[in-house]
Amino acid sequence: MPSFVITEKCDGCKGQERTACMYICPNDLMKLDTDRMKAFNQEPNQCWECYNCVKICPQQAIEVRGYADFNPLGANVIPLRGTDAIMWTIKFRDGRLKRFKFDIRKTPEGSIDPYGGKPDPDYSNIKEPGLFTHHSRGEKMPVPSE
Amino acid sequence: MPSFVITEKCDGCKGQERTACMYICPNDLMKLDTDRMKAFNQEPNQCWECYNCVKICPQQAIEVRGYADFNPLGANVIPLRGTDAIMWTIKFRDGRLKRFKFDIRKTPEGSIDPYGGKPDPDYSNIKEPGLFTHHSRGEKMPVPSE
Amino acid sequence: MEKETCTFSYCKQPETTVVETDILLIGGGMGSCGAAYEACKWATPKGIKVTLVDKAAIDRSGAVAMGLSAINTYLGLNVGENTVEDYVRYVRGDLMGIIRDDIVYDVGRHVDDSVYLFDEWGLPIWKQPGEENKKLGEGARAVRSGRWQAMISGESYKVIVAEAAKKALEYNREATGQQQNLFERVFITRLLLDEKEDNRIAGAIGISVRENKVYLFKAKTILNACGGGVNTYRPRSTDEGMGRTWYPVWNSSSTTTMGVQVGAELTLMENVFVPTRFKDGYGPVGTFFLFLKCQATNGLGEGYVQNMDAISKYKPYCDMTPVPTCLRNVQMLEEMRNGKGPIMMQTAEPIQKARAEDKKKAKELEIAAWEDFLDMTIGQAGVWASNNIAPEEKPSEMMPTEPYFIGSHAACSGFWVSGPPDIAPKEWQWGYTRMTTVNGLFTAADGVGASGHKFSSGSFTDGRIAGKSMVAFVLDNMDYTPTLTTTAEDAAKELYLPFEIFEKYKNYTTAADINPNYLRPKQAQARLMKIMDEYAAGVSTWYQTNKPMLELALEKLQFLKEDLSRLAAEDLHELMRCWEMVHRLWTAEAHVRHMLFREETRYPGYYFRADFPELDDENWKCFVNSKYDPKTGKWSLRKVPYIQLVK
Amino acid sequence: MEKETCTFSYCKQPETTVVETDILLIGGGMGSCGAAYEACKWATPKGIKVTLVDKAAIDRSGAVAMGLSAINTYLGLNVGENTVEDYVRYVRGDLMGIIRDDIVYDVGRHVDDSVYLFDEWGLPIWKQPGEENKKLGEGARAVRSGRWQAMISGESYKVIVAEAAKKALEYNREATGQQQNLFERVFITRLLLDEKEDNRIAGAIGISVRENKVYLFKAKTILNACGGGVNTYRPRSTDEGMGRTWYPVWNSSSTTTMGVQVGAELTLMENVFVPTRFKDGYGPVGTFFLFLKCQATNGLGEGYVQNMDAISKYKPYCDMTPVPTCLRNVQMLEEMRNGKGPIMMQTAEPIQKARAEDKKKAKELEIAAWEDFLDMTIGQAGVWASNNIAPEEKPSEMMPTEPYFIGSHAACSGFWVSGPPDIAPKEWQWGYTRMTTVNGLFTAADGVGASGHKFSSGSFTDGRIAGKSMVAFVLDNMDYTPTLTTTAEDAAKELYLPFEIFEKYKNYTTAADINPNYLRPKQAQARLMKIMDEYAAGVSTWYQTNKPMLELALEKLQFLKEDLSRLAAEDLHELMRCWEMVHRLWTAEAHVRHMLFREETRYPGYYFRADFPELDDENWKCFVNSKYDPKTGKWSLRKVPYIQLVK
Ligand SMILES: Cc1cc2c(cc1C)N(S(=O)(=O)O)[C@@H]1C(=O)NC(=O)N=C1N2C[C@H](O)[C@H](O)[C@H](O)COP(=O)(O)OP(=O)(O)OC[C@H]1O[C@@H](n2cnc3c(N)ncnc32)[C@H](O)[C@@H]1O
Ligand SMILES: Cc1cc2c(cc1C)N(S(=O)(=O)O)[C@@H]1C(=O)NC(=O)N=C1N2C[C@H](O)[C@H](O)[C@H](O)COP(=O)(O)OP(=O)(O)OC[C@H]1O[C@@H](n2cnc3c(N)ncnc32)[C@H](O)[C@@H]1O
Ligand SMILES: Nc1ncnc2c1ncn2[C@@H]1O[C@H](COP(=O)(O)O)[C@@H](O)[C@H]1O
Ligand SMILES: Nc1ncnc2c1ncn2[C@@H]1O[C@H](COP(=O)(O)O)[C@@H](O)[C@H]1O
Ligand SMILES: Nc1ncnc2c1ncn2[C@@H]1O[C@H](COP(=O)(O)O)[C@@H](O)[C@H]1O
Ligand code: SF4
Ligand code: SF4
Ligand code: SF4
Ligand code: SF4
Ligand code: NA
Repeated sequence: MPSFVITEKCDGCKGQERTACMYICPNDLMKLDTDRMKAFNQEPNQCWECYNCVKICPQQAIEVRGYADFNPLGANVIPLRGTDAIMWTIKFRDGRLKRFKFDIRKTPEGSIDPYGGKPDPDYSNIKEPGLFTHHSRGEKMPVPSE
Repeated sequence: MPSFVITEKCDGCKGQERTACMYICPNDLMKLDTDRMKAFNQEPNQCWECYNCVKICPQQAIEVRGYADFNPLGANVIPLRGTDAIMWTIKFRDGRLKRFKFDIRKTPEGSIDPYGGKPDPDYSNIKEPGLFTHHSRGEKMPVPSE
Repeated sequence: MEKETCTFSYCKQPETTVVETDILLIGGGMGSCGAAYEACKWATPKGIKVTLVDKAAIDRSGAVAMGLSAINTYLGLNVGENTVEDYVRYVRGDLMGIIRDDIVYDVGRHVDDSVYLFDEWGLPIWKQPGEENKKLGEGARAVRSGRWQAMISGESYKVIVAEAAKKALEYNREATGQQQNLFERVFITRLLLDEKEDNRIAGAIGISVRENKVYLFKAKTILNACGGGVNTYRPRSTDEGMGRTWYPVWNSSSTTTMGVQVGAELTLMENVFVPTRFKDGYGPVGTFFLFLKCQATNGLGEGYVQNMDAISKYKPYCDMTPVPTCLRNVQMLEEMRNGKGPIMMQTAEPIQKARAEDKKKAKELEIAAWEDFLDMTIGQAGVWASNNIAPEEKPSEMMPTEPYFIGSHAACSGFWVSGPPDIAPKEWQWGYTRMTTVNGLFTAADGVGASGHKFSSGSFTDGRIAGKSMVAFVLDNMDYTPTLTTTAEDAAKELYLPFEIFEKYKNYTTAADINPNYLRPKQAQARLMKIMDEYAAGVSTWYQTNKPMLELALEKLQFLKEDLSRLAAEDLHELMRCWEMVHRLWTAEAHVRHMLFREETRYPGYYFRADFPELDDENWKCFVNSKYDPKTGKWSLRKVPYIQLVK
Repeated sequence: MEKETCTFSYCKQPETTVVETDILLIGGGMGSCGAAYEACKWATPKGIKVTLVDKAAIDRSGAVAMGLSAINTYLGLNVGENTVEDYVRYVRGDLMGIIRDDIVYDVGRHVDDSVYLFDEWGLPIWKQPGEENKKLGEGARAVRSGRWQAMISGESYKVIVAEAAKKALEYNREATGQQQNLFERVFITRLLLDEKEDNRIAGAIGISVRENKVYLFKAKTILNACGGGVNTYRPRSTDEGMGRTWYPVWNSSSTTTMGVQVGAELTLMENVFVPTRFKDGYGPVGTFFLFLKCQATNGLGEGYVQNMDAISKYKPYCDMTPVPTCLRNVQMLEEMRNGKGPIMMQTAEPIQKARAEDKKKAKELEIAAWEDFLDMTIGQAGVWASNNIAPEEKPSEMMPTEPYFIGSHAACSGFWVSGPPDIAPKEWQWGYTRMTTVNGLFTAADGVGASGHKFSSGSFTDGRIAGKSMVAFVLDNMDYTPTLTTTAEDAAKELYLPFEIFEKYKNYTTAADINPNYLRPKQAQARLMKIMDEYAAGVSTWYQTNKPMLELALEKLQFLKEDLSRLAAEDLHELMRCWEMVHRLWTAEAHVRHMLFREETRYPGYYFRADFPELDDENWKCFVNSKYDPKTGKWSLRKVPYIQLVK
């Protein structure tokens, strides 16, 4: 299911230096055609269908069409990712529709305070087992029982 | 071993309507880029390496480089086809050279007179076994022996 | 998805041309060239028009485009080397007992004459020492590799044959006053039945691959001789190297599909060909086994060909001499499956042995090895050169290929045709020899089923026999005028649909290759190849399949067939690829249906029905015939008894 | 062919940037994010600089880019669900008896804490009814699919983990006054040893994938955590669908190759991973087996998993519960080899059964089935939709995949690292835990050998352990200053060679793809995949190989290695692909050497040494370690005894 960009919808992320789809693709596939200011998948056969470009595109300009090697035409799988949940609409080849909604996170985006409420490390433990959180809980790390 | 065209050597068959390589390719692969007046192989993965474009090119502008799927670089196999024989020069990856010359035909090109010296068919034989040449030799066609 | 139609709202409308002829020869390969040669001779004095259409240029079209290094069917009857009966027994044994004895006999009794012609025309056929300047027709003896094979220097084989065919056509054109009777670069997509008369051929439609032009041919009789089928199964090299198939990559199953679509009956369509070839380059092995007399070994250096255990259950065929080609595959596959690969052709041994005895002879063998490839599989010479392999030093790996459809080599899928009147049993004749079950539709060479081992010479001969038979047909049908079921304008709409679809949708996405509205032919091809490879006994299952897998294949082929109505083409070249895809798909379907029907393993080494692993002469020593009914869209399959004519 | 060098005569010279840091984390996946999180905490108060480089954007880089639908390693120690010893026994059984007990134990005793963190950060981990609002760290119990697996709604798993890692890095950057300590879209090509001191890591070089810029990093210690290896073996879908691998297509064996090239010792590199997956879409099966409790059947509808005959010779491992993953493959392959495919996951049964009892439960199962894919293998949902498959109605086909390299799933290739000081036997420790045999070079997650079944949570944890260990290393090496063996300018010449070659030769031919002077990375990849597939136990031989085949593989890999000096790149994206190819090739070579060395079949179902088909505990219940010596260019391999720490 390589991603594709719907020409009419893509606005090239309004001429920003990096488009959202280029920013996110783990495999560096999305490329901006700067003449047309439209993005495209430059290497479809290396697309993992991870849908990250689809989910991130502010214009909902990206969809995916099943890998031609084994997917008959006519179906699609379309996400709408919000801040705490994702909605999926699945259209079968025969027209049937399925919809699903799943949690994606339980905290607001950007709210993670990674060391919040955790004490400083105790350097006397640095060559001992246990991570700083274990030590801070005073947890003793087990060793294999005989 | 898809064929490739050496840019400097190809003269687009001097602007003739059909280039020699387009004319001959059994798989319709050679195409003339009319902007540059240079030919190219438009579908290398459907090239059978039949060498017909190579043999016919008046500029010797076409060579073949081993299919990337399984041929290490550095070798080549180059023909020079005359009217009655073909010469092959084979360079190994390690630089060794081999040369061969083989007959290609024993009559001048264009000299075949297909019905020359053969009598007209005898229509009374049209539903009998035997071709017109058999009949003309008066050959009786065998049937399976009991 | 909605059905698309072409109204030329998006793509340009092509010119249309209607060509009227009497005898239409489709394809310009060995079969058709033979037909042109023979038919023009008989037709011309009677004013019968002969027309040939080829998707390529006949000088270098078809399987012999690159040349060949042997004529594999030459009996040498005039010098008493063989009998026709021996030939029939050889072919039958190699093809596991089921052939059309009548047709194979017919090829055998006619074939030598064609080889005489090649000799006359200048093909360098190797003669026995001292007989170099004598013609075969005058009793010269050929240099043999095997019993049936004659060595040649065949780089220009097709050029020579085409020259003769073109001259024959030109003779006919001039005499009958046609404007043009050789159409190159015209791809025929579909045959047309007569509108008024049931089951009668009337014409064909096709596209020019060079200009925006659609052709409609009307003819009293048609020869459907477009060669075999390649690119149906996933090949062993899957990227750039996928072009390097053994049988030519451009043989796209046109013969089978075009005949099937008008209702012609097929036979033995379950039989596919899996030749053993040099690995990667797919160089043929015959010359190495027969002429150089090389040993083939497994990974342990053992000569596995001697291992009869692997095939002893396939009686009586395993006891034939030579061992049937498919069973030789079984011996090889047995090693590979047991992890005893790689399989090696020991090319160095015979050359080194000759060196010790006779330096000149050794050099000759070395040169013959190279010539074998340079005459017909140049890529294999490239594999040697790029891997620093000199045959006198190092062995070369072998491998069974992906499956192909071919009716003229050690395989025999094709149409069920009327046999030669003087010898065919009455069940096997309904008029004109080489006529299919559709009135007026003939086939030859790769197109004729149950008659393998014709090879190049037999294919040409088969075409000649068909060509003559077609003239007889026309003479009997002089007042027939074809009425077509389509007009040139409707044909244009049908054939240009992939252009219309491409133009309509191409801008919907930013990259023309990935578009939910259409399939490009290359993508359809990948899908077909994967289905066939994985479910229908391709290389990925070591040629195994079974009922549930074949049923899944049919289901998936059905989806693909539906999706082919969404093929898209950007230019004429791709438009041809679209229609080739359609041809490949229908042939694939026919093959799957046949494999499903035959509940035994008749051709082990070509394919295995894992759920019926035995060869079952009692129930299945018979033809399997199938027919697609163009009116109902339904397939029917049946058993047809084998009749033995030659003891 | 002549050796090419880059003198920027044809291509543009890039900018160069030198970055000095203390701790360099290469890769931004689960391992590195864990390392960043833990290291920044320990490093920052001491003024130690931490820098992370990722070829992608860490929000969505690596194996968890798409999300995951389960945390596969969670012991639940605080609620008494398991013991660490049980975990070690499970992992060891699954990995056929040979693991680093010390490291696996170490992962097991630390891992739960990381899952607590994910829970705190907002990852939706399914809790037992009534405990939805309680944290795992406070004693809530997770919804289990299997004994070790916790169900999650993990679409944003990586986004969440990356947010924490980025904040940790930012905390370090601000405190230590670095300008930038997170480099995204920088691909590291090669590690650098110290010029003065033997066997000590000193830096790394790489390219920006966004601008013409080459990076040179200097560091006191480096974490090499670039994940596993995909695209080494030919995949089952070979055209457009080749992107749909199970493990991510962008994991390009950087970890292994970069470590190997500087002389780090590998272990169990013969172990590859062949997971059983849903056919074509490669959806994972765990949730279906464990949570939905589906049956898997062969083509005859038989539950072949019960067939212990196929694996009974692999004692004692065949008697483990659960049956080791590789042996489950054997059971499946046995069916397929015997022509009893297709293998089907019977998804409808459990849903239909639930329907009869409890409609709500049935709906939940159906939804869980879809969520499993939509959370981590969306393409499989697409396969269902395009084939009109609803899991409650129809079964789905399964298939073993092409082989991958991964050290964190049911597989364990990777580096030989120093173990945890308190439990590792002295042979297995030489300083800092997770340090490779190169001084200062650490690895984690997929990079650590002989310790599979870490999965996402264990990988993150492993990274944390390594991160902490690296801080200890830096504290002990405060006055060490790296001296590099290359300059930024020379690095630019080295890394931009593919640009120079492309620009130099591109106009030689009329089509940039076919040029005798260079190879494009896609072409090199096809060649590598074919070699590995055909000779090194890929899918085309049903995962079989033997000595002569492996030797041929090495010969062919050697030619390819030479040819990689002719890689050509047109743009930055392709330049990255060139270096990925180099990474894949060396890893492939290491793997082949290991398979050749281990003369037994230790991991049947992952690969079979057909010439040593037995599992041979007497001679081979040991690690196989290998080392490439960067000074001599020679490989050496050795056996290392297994030491059992957990009964
Ligand atoms: C490819 C190949 C073939 C052979 C061999 C090696 C190799 C590498 N070997 S060895 O292995 O044993 O070495 C042989 C050998 O040495 N000796 C021998 O006698 N025969 C060998 N063959 C077999 C013969 O070549 C074969 O039996 C005949 O050529 C078959 O003749 P025919 O059935 O006519 O097929 P064709 O391929 O020649 O011609 C097909 C024509 O149809 C055209 N065409 C196809 N579709 C069309 C369409 N839709 N519309 C219009 N035209 C459309 C083609 O362009 C072509 O003109
Ligand atoms: C792909 C995948 C993975 C899993 C699963 C399903 C699927 C479909 N399943 S299930 O099947 O069981 O269902 C799991 C599951 O449900 N639960 C679970 O806990 N783990 C599962 N995994 C396994 C885990 O994901 C895996 O164990 C860890 O992610 C491994 O972590 P790590 O070793 O850090 O690798 P990574 O892929 O996350 O990160 C690699 C990073 O390196 C970067 N990189 C690579 N090369 C680089 C270079 N040369 N220069 C710079 N950067 C460079 C990458 O960009 C990335 O950041
Ligand atoms: N990069 C290369 N390109 C082409 N041929 C090579 C290359 N490197 C080595 N060879 C050839 O491969 C063979 C083995 O090389 P070597 O291992 O260098 O002895 C020799 O014939 C070399 O000429
Ligand atoms: N091992 C063999 N024994 C007998 N005939 C063979 C053998 N190999 C090839 N042939 C025949 O040699 C000719 C060319 O074969 P090939 O090169 O395999 O296409 C055909 O007639 C084959 O049937
Ligand atoms: N049949 C099975 N029996 C036991 N564990 C399994 C089975 N299938 C998968 N697993 C485990 O479930 C988790 C996910 O597996 P997978 O989906 O195959 O990656 C891993 O921990 C596997 O080891
Ligand atoms: S993210 Fe969307 S709008 Fe932005 S460039 Fe990509 S496709 Fe276009
Ligand atoms: S689906 Fe994933 S791999 Fe494919 S282009 Fe989008 S982000 Fe890249
Ligand atoms: S035949 Fe030669 S010169 Fe003519 S167009 Fe082709 S490549 Fe150019
Ligand atoms: S080598 Fe043959 S198939 Fe390839 S382009 Fe030339 S003529 Fe066409
Ligand atoms: Na989930």
